[in-house]
Amino acid sequence: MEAPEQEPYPLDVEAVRGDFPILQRKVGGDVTIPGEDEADTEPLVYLDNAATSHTPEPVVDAIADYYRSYNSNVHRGIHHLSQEASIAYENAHDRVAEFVGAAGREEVVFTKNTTEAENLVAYAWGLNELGPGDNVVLTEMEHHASLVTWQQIGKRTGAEVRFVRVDEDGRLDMDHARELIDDDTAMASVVHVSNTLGTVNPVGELADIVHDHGGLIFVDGAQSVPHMPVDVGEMDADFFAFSGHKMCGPTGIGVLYGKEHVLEEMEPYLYGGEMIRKVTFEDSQWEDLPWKFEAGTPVIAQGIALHAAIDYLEELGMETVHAHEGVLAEYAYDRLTEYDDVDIYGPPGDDRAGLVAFNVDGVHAHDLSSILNDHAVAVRAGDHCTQPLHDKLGVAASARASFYVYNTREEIDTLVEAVDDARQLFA
Amino acid sequence: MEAPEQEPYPLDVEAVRGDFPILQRKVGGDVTIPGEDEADTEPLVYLDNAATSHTPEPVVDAIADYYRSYNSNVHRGIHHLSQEASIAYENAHDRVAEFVGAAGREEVVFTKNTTEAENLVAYAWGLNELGPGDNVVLTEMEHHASLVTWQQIGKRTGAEVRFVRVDEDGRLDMDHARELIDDDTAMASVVHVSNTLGTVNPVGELADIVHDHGGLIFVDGAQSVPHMPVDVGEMDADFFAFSGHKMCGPTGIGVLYGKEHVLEEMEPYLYGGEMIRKVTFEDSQWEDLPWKFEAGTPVIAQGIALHAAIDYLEELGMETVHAHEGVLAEYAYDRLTEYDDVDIYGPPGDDRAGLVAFNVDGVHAHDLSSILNDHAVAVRAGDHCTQPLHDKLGVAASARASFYVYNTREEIDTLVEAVDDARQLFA
Amino acid sequence: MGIGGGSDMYRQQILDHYKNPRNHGTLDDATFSHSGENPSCGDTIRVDVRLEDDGETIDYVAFSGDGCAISQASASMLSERLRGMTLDELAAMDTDDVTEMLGVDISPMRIKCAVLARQVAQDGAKLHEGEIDDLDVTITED
Amino acid sequence: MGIGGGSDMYRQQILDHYKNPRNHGTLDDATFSHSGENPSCGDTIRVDVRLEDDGETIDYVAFSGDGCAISQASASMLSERLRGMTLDELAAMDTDDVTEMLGVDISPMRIKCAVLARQVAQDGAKLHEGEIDDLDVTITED
Ligand SMILES: Cc1ncc(COP(=O)(O)O)c(C=O)c1O
Ligand SMILES: Cc1ncc(COP(=O)(O)O)c(C=O)c1O
Repeated sequence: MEAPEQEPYPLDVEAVRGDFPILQRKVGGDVTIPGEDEADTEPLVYLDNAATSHTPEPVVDAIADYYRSYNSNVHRGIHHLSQEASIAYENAHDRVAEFVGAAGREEVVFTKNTTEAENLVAYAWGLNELGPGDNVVLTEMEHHASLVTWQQIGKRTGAEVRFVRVDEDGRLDMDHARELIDDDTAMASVVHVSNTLGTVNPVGELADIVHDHGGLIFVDGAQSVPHMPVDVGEMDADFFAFSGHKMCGPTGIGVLYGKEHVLEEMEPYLYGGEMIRKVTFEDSQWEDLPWKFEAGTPVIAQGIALHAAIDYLEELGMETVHAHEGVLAEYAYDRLTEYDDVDIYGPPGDDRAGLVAFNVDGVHAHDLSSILNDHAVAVRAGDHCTQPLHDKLGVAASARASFYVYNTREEIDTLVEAVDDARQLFA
Repeated sequence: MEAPEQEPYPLDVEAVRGDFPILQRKVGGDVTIPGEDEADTEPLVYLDNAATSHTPEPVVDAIADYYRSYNSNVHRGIHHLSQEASIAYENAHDRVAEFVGAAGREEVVFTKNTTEAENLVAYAWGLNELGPGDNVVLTEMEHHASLVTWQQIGKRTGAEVRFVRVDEDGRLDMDHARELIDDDTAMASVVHVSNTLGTVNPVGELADIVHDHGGLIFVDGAQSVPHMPVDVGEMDADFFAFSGHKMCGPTGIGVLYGKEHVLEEMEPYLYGGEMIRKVTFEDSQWEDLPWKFEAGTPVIAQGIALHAAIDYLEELGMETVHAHEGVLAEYAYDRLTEYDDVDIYGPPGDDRAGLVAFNVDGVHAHDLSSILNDHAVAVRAGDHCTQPLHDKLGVAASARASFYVYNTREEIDTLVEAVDDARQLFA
Repeated sequence: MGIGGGSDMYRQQILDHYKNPRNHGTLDDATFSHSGENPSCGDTIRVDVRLEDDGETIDYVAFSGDGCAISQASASMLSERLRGMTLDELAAMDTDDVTEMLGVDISPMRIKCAVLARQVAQDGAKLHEGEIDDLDVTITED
Repeated sequence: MGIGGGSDMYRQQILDHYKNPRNHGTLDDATFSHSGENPSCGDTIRVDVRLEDDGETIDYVAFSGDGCAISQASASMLSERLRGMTLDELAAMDTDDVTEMLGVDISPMRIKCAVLARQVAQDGAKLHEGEIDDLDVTITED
């Protein structure tokens, strides 16, 4: 088919691709134990960015540099390396605070991932504050990270868990939200951008509704922070969470933002070193924020690498990152809708985040993904940790292509050709 | 002073030092923001290994290689990179299992650090199993990671927390242990090697006592696994934990070993993706071990790097590692006991792990540490996360020199000279 | 060393069995029936087995279910393969036998799909012979 | 850019004040007294302040406590420095004033030790003037 005249990309994709050596990989042959020889075939087309993004050289360098020149435990050390590591680790909190519009490092807790951030609040706040008569409001498009967590904390505390309906277009039914959220709503946990539908939810509006009823709101930003400018103050979130590995950073780090006065009043979560001020055999007192919530040796190298990842993204500019993905998402949406037997979930192409989940009639998503992999195209197939939403959509699984700063229209063309190949194979 | 004729080191220290570029650093001038120019003065003498160890090149390379060539999310992915990353991540569990004598990967849970491992058990087992009438037995030399955790879980559940006495020589009073451990002892948490006293505790004997009374035992191996051969089966620990960053590995990973049938019966801890088998709006079912305890995107790069760290240590040989540190510990002990005004805590030089905590009469440990730092000697000063033990010793803080595979007698000489300098300054 | 999988996984035979499943349905006169699922793909398989009068030899097998091509084709092929086999021979089938039957390498992430039907048949036989009890549904594990 | 600290931290003056603390003790006729601690070093400081009749000018300061050389020397120097100052001038003292008084760069990890005495004196004055209440013990924070 003839592509329409194409506007230039919002960013210099070729230059960006140069920062990611993994994009030079060829795959598609036998899977090998990493490091052994392999029978490679085709250049990798990586469209699984919503699961994890790749890592640019400056971030890899920041990690190697840490281990090679100032690796040390932090906080408690008077010696030179420990001071350097402490300053770098604390600065990383400041950098994150600035990036998402938090007041300062006291509002920024480093966790292992988004999932742990959600559990931290569920355990440290939920177990102590929730009880029968309270309710927690989620949405039908929640990721398991919040859905399973609040479901189980609800069971333990007797709090009721409610789900805001997702409508035909994959958007939240805001009338239903206004019905569900009432004066007994102690907490709402809402995904900012759906990792399955690509929907961008009106979290600011939801925050207002929840706050009017005296509740708190936790916004799951795992799919927003990597892809668009985010300001936690503007949306008035009480808690906000995201993961380093989805935003050019390393595995093993997530961020929990919390309003200072809310975190201040919360009990600690993990107990141990670094988070205490004074310990006797009988009792303990807690450190100041954010250290009160970072027990044990923290994710030092990962925090420093996240700082480098944020520097990398801001150098590109978050508006630009967002625009680039918008171009790709719309292109992918348009190309896939050429096929009548392809079902796409979520809102239309010009009103969605940079991911497209879909199914091909008569082809199981896992078969589709295997066949795409034969074409060196990496997509995710499964329920994307939104099983109940998939149940509602009436499918066991879907395939999901998700885009990032280094993806191109040509890669989407390869995707579409491979999808077409699968259609024909199974026809 | 004249050193006695010196036996050769159990390992080739110079070759080992070549694997750690950070040991080439010079420090002692102004502290700099990492990466900026600095006025360096003397070659680093790093004796803070009990806080964190340095990272050899093969481990740094394993991390960089992961990000540059097969970075991907695991478990759920059908595509090529995800398969490679999944295999490498799962193999890392197998490697750890083999290293500490576990039956297999189902007994090996990756956490963030030792502290989280301790909390995992306290939350997932303790909150559900403990109640008034039960007791938890700790020792006076526990690290805050276990002490604060079980103290607080005790307060929440009504279980009593008891402390086995440490005697004059820094050893556990085993008669007292036999008194304290009774049929109401549901859990004992015991440090394998004290990070302050250097004592190696008879954990096998303690396990037998606890098991005779029907309780479980958690062994904190943060200071043993990096330094000596360890077999969790032989000591019959129900749980065992340690941290990657203290054993040539990265920050951001710890290991919880648990006997399969014990883990099997436990409730999950963190909720979210990867740890579920089936989710509906109403309820969830859990994945198999060990994934049931690894919610969210796991510490993939860190697990793979821990694998590389274990390979590195086993190449040296854990018996050899242990012997090398033994030589250094005894030498340091002997040299420091030359000074009447130096107090050393813990058992004698030939019966201790590779660390020496001490105080110089009339010199606060933090001043001592600052002065050692002026000589480019990195030691830890403070309470080493054993505040109650320090209270018992009657000091607010101590200085601690701790050794690893790359340390030498000459570095200990530098330490001793610097200590002497501090003595004279404050005389 | 390659671990297999990839390009060949959808050779003609697999697609043929997926599109035209053999012995698809349920048996009213089954000696035993059993169901299972593979949560990772959402595959479900039910296997109905009718034994010959010796109580050992498999006379006929039907299957039904839903899921990916690998799981459904594997069930279809197995239903043919099992006819005439004894329960002991069924019990002895391992993963290699399944991939050999499929005639293609199965990638590590899809192996659960491939072995589901065999697992269900084996568990069904064990339940029938009383070697295990109270297994409601077979769930494939790694 | 260097952040300071290091080799110079124990210049003669600091050691002298540590070994021979000035104005060490407690005042029976103090106008106000306050205590504080720096948990990171285990330092404790108590400051007793006697004001002149104008209720504004500091007449005499005594301190007592325990801890590292930096915290104790800083308290000793401060006890001299404060004589004749007004409470407003005390309130205006910042970290730079303390390091200037000490005459050495203080490394980042030791700054809490250096500012403890000043913080205790300031909080004591605020409590006395009713600007804050119910502060039991001052704890230094970053
Ligand atoms: C004996 C002991 N237990 C537990 C810990 C805690 O380890 P981490 O800080 O890695 O959680 C340490 C180290 O600080 C330790 O020495
Ligand atoms: C919307 C959303 N929330 C939460 C998560 C969980 O993130 P992590 O696995 O890093 O904890 C993800 C990613 O898997 C996600 O897409």
